[in-house]
Amino acid sequence: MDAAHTGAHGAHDSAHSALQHHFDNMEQQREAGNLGMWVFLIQEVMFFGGLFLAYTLYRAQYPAAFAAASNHLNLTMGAINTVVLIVSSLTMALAVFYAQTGVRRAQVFFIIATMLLGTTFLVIKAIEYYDKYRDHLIPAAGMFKWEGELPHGVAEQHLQMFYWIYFAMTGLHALHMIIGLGIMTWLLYHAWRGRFSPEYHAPVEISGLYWHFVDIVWIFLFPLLYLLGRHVGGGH
Amino acid sequence: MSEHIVSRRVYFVIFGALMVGTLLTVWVANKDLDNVLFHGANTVIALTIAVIKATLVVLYFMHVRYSSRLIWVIVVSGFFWIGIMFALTFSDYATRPPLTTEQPPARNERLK
Amino acid sequence: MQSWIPFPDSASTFSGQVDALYLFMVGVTTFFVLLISAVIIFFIIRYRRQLPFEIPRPIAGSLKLESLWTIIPFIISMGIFVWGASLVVTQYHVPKDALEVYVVGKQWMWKFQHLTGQREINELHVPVGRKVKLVMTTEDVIHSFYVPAFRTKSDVVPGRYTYIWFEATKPGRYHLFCAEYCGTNHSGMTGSVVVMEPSDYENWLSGNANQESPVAAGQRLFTETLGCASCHKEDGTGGRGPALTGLLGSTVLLDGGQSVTANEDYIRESILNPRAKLVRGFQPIMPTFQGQVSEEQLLQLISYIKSLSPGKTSGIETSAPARSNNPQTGPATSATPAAGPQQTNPSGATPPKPASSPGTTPATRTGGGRP
Amino acid sequence: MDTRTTSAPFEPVTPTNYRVNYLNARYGIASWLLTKDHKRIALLYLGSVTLFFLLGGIYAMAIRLELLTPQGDLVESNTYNKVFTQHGILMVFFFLIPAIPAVLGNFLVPIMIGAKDLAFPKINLLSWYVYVVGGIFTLWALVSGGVDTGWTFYAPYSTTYSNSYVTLAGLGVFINGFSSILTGLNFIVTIHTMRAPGMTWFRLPLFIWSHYATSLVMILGTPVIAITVLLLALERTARIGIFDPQLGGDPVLFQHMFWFYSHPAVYIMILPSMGVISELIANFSRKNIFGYSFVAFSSIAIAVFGFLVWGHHMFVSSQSLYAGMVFSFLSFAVAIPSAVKVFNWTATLYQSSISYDTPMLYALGFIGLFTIGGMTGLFLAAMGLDVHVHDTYFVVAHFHYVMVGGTLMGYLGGLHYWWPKISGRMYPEGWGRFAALVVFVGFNLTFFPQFLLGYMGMPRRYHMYAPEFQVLNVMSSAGASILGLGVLMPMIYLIWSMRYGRVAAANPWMLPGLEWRTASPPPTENFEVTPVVTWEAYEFAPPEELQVIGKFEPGDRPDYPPATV
Ligand code: HEA
Ligand code: HEA
Ligand code: CUA
Ligand SMILES: [Cu+2]
Repeated sequence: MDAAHTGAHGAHDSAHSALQHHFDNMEQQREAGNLGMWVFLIQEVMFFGGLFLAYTLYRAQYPAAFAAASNHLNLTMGAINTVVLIVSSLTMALAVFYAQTGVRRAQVFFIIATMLLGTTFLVIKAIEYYDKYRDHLIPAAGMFKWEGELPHGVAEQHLQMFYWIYFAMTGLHALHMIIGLGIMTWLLYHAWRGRFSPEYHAPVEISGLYWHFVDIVWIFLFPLLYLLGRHVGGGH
Repeated sequence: MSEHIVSRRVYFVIFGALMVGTLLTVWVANKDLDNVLFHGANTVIALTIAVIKATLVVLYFMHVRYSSRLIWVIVVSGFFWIGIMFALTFSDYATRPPLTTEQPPARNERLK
Repeated sequence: MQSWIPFPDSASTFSGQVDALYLFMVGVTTFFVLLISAVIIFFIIRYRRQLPFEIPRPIAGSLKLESLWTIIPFIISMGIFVWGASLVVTQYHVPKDALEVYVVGKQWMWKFQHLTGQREINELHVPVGRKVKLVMTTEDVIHSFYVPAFRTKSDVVPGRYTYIWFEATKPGRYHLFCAEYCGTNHSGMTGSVVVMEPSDYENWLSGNANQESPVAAGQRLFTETLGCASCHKEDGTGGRGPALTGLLGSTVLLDGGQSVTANEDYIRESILNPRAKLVRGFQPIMPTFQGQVSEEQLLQLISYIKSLSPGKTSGIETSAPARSNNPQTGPATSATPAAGPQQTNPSGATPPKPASSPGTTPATRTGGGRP
Repeated sequence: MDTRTTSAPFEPVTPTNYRVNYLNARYGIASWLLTKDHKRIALLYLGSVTLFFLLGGIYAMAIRLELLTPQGDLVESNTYNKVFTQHGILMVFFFLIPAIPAVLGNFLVPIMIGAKDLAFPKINLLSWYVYVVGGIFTLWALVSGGVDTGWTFYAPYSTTYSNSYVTLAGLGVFINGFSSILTGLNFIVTIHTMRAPGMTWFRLPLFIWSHYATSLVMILGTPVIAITVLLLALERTARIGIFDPQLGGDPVLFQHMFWFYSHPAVYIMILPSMGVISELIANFSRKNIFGYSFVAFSSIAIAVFGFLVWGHHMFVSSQSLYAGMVFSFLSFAVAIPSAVKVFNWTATLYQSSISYDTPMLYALGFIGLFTIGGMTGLFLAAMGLDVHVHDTYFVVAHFHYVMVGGTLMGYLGGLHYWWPKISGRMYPEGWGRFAALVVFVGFNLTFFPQFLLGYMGMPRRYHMYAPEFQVLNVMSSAGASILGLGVLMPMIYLIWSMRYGRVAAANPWMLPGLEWRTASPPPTENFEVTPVVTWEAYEFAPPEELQVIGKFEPGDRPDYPPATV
């Protein structure tokens, strides 16, 4: 990573059309992009971290309410979405692989597959949101109403709080998915036009990092929101 | 410094492991392990599986296993900082006079 | 009040100790500032530039010096740390035998109630030489109870109790400020603490004696206004609801297997959000009183319930960490509805009042479900 | 004295105004608003932070005017509350945090490491736009009626009780946060990947080290304030949330999350300034920094340990006493690296060759005032004392000593020092020294009395106060007017000098840093050829040896450098 030796003399590849003027060579440019994305992802970790902190605090304070509210989520849909996202991570990884090896058709195919899976995720999420709307579980003043009896030791406002955190977390996650789809569209366009090659494919790689990160967030959200407390309530 | 191309086989193996992890975590979530193992076992297991899955994604899908030390440092520091945030915040909440304990009460004759 | 060196009155047992640390710090600061300034001034005169482009001999550094000025400040600062930390224990460790006064902050006034019934607004009368403990909360936003002459302050936080104490050493009238920004009239949320000789204080008490004491007021609320007695019995021996005699400071076994130490915060929560911690063996039949009792009435109820536990003070001695609701159990595993063995329940009757849902009464701004 | 004029005999570079440089390479509004040149973006930032500083300064003047008398007679209390809130928000988020990194850092980081630009020029421009949008939201909140929560936005006042434009202002802060994040990201990547050949880590100027440390804090801290104010704004709108106890929430959690960022943020404010001071001390005494690696690593130590102390703002907030002790202990620990820096700067002066140019005056002022400010930070970190002085004017005095006496001094010093590079003109030295003196005197007169006020017990954020506090308040207000004049002067003469100042040489101070080895002002790509670094940081050399890299001929190659609009 030391740039001190990457020097001014980009030699052969400094002529690559994708080289930006302020970089010396493609290697430096790729490294900068990669590093930049990682630093950005660390920023994202801290961003979600604040929410995880709030979640942890209140789950510890209101365990019964959180278990009850969590059991009200649709486990099947959550699990399907987890699978969908993991598959999309695989297709993304393969898209990177075919960009690295320079196979245009496979690249395009896997980018499209990733996008379709991402869209599927969002559609399922939207259905879940709609269900919550129908069940009056939208956490906003005047919209939240817990139907049926309140479980033992549970106050309604703590159920609300679970849903507040649920919507904040999954909403921000979905927003990241949507941004990811935007990036994918851009990638698709360039992959389609054969822009990426074994020499130049940093954008695919970097977008891959982003996509996998969004997957990782979900890998944590799924058990935290859907699973913890299942064993005591057993669904609804 | 030039990049390492991860083979497709590795991707599929990791993918398989992630799917197994997902099935496992769902399956185990419905078992009541509080009485089988220890209190809170479900939480611990669910989070352990999640951490393993995330680690696999980071190491292989995100190529960190093959990346420079700098990237390792960045990844580790991200989680370390989250750790700071949790540890010090809970150093407050956890040291407020505890109310709830798992021990049987010292006296509960009041209950009669 | 004003001497030529601006310095605040010193009127509590620990105000002198705070001043001592302060003056010590002033000394350390002055020492370092003078030292550094003197050295710098000497250098800039001695080594002022003589020729336009002279190049002084480079000096790389010195490990010895670096260690010296790492270790010395570290030792000094650790000394200050220990001093400051031990001082705060004095300030915040509430002694057991203190005279209790209830304080409720509210935009923008301070309301006080003495155990003997006297109520005051923005003025607090206390005897000299007696330890006084304040049990404080607020009806709305965070305020901060600050008496500069006593060198103590604590935020008052909605939804929980905080405690401070002091022992005044000099009769007089001292500023009381609200130190935490709380809105429009924050700077007007001031008052005074009047420290009186014991005899004057007795006079003052008897001159204002015809007010109902918080215990009596609490009892009235308990038996008449709110109807608590219908389940807990008038003397608090319990019925459909758990017994309240001897409650304070005891350990309560909860439905679900945990247990809690009953302190003011616990009682407060049980009134406002009775479902949050259900005593083992009882049905969740108690309605919430959120929105029906004010913070002051809560304090009165608490003092009545306390009076059912003779010889007990609150279970808490230090003030700052006086936050109670902190189950340290793993998430989701405690408070399991089906977990604990159900004990017989004297009566499974339905609640006397329909449970109004908490959190839907923001207009009344009376505290809320405790965090 | 005349060493800085173009008439210096060995000056290898001809006057700038003949040549194509980053300022005259392109003309027109679009060439500025769409520029990807880090130097132009730095100037865009310079303009905007100055604007916010003036606005914040006007609020400061309003505060001081109101506090001339104990009665609340100038403005009514709601107005006063808005005035200090907006003063705090503008000064912290829109002036001090971006001031040094986004202006001086943006301009100098690439040049000092021998790069052509930051790693991501478009993101750099984006960060400015994000900043502007955040600023517009905040200004929108101000003109709609203002915000009155204090810059700390404490819940539940902010979520439930305030009737002012909290949501808008919160969004402004939220958006502005991303500008910081993007700047930090750019710096980290640039410093890692874009150093010129031979520019090893330990040849980096300390300015770069401190910007690196700052960037770490920006990346790791800023997202937390973003999510916090976002949750706050949403809670205010939806009336459901996690901070208001009425809703089952915990106001202390808000404080934890707020200070998790906002304490490290004070190091975002001071670290870049410390970097500037390291440059000034070394260069104006023509001496390498004493204990270079200690100064370098103390920046990193401050950045890292700075994340462990936030609870010292919450000693009386009902935080647990034990947590308070941990935070207090760590606060003392984090003071040590700052002390190390102060001692190393002082030691650098030993057997050096000190000039009394304006930047050096600011640097010396910085050391004294920062020491006072930092030491009073230790008063606050001592729990028993903080119980008494928390939320009094003692705190106000402490943070103005570090922020104004520290950071603002460093910023002004740096601005003067690099002004010839930035503008191609010298500032008027006599005025410069005079203004530095006025600022120093005015500053101390303004804020020293506030320590006394604070210990006497005057709470902060008070619109009216007890009459016995008046004398000191009048002194403070008098000082503030002197201080106001002092900071106004540079604004005037620097602008004046852009047109009428003496033309600056490439290396007016005869210094070895890379930024002095290119033209003043530099060309768009900073250097004609990529420099190869063969010297250590602060390796002073006779003027003949300080060659400017590349050849710049008057009127030559008008098409150079290539267009990078
Ligand atoms: C640039 C900004 C900046 C900087 C650098 C600092 C630096 C420090 N601050 Fe400050 N602080 C603020 C900005 C800053 N602060 C602000 C804005 C607030 C108020 C926020 C609000 O409530 O609105 C605040 C509030 C604040 C508080 C809370 C007060 C309260 O509300 O009750 C505390 C408490 O511990 C504190 C401590 C410290 C300490 C220990 C340092 C240390 O880092 C200082 C270290 C420096 C030195 C120690 C000086 C150099 C040392 C020597 C010359 C040698 C001698 C040394 C020893 C003997 C150890 N600060
Ligand atoms: C970077 C940060 C920064 C800076 C530079 C300043 C600068 C100044 N600040 Fe402060 N201040 C804060 C950050 C800062 N401040 C913060 C965070 C708070 C806490 C807010 C809160 O409690 O929420 C605060 C609070 C605060 C208070 C306490 C208010 C209260 O608690 O009631 C006071 C009181 O004296 C004050 C005064 C000043 C003064 C006199 C200056 C002077 O240094 C300003 C000098 C500059 C100028 C005067 C500008 C020059 C312009 C003119 C003279 C006008 C010219 C007119 C035109 C161009 C049209 N500030
Ligand atoms: Cu109440 Cu300020
Ligand atoms: Cu701090």
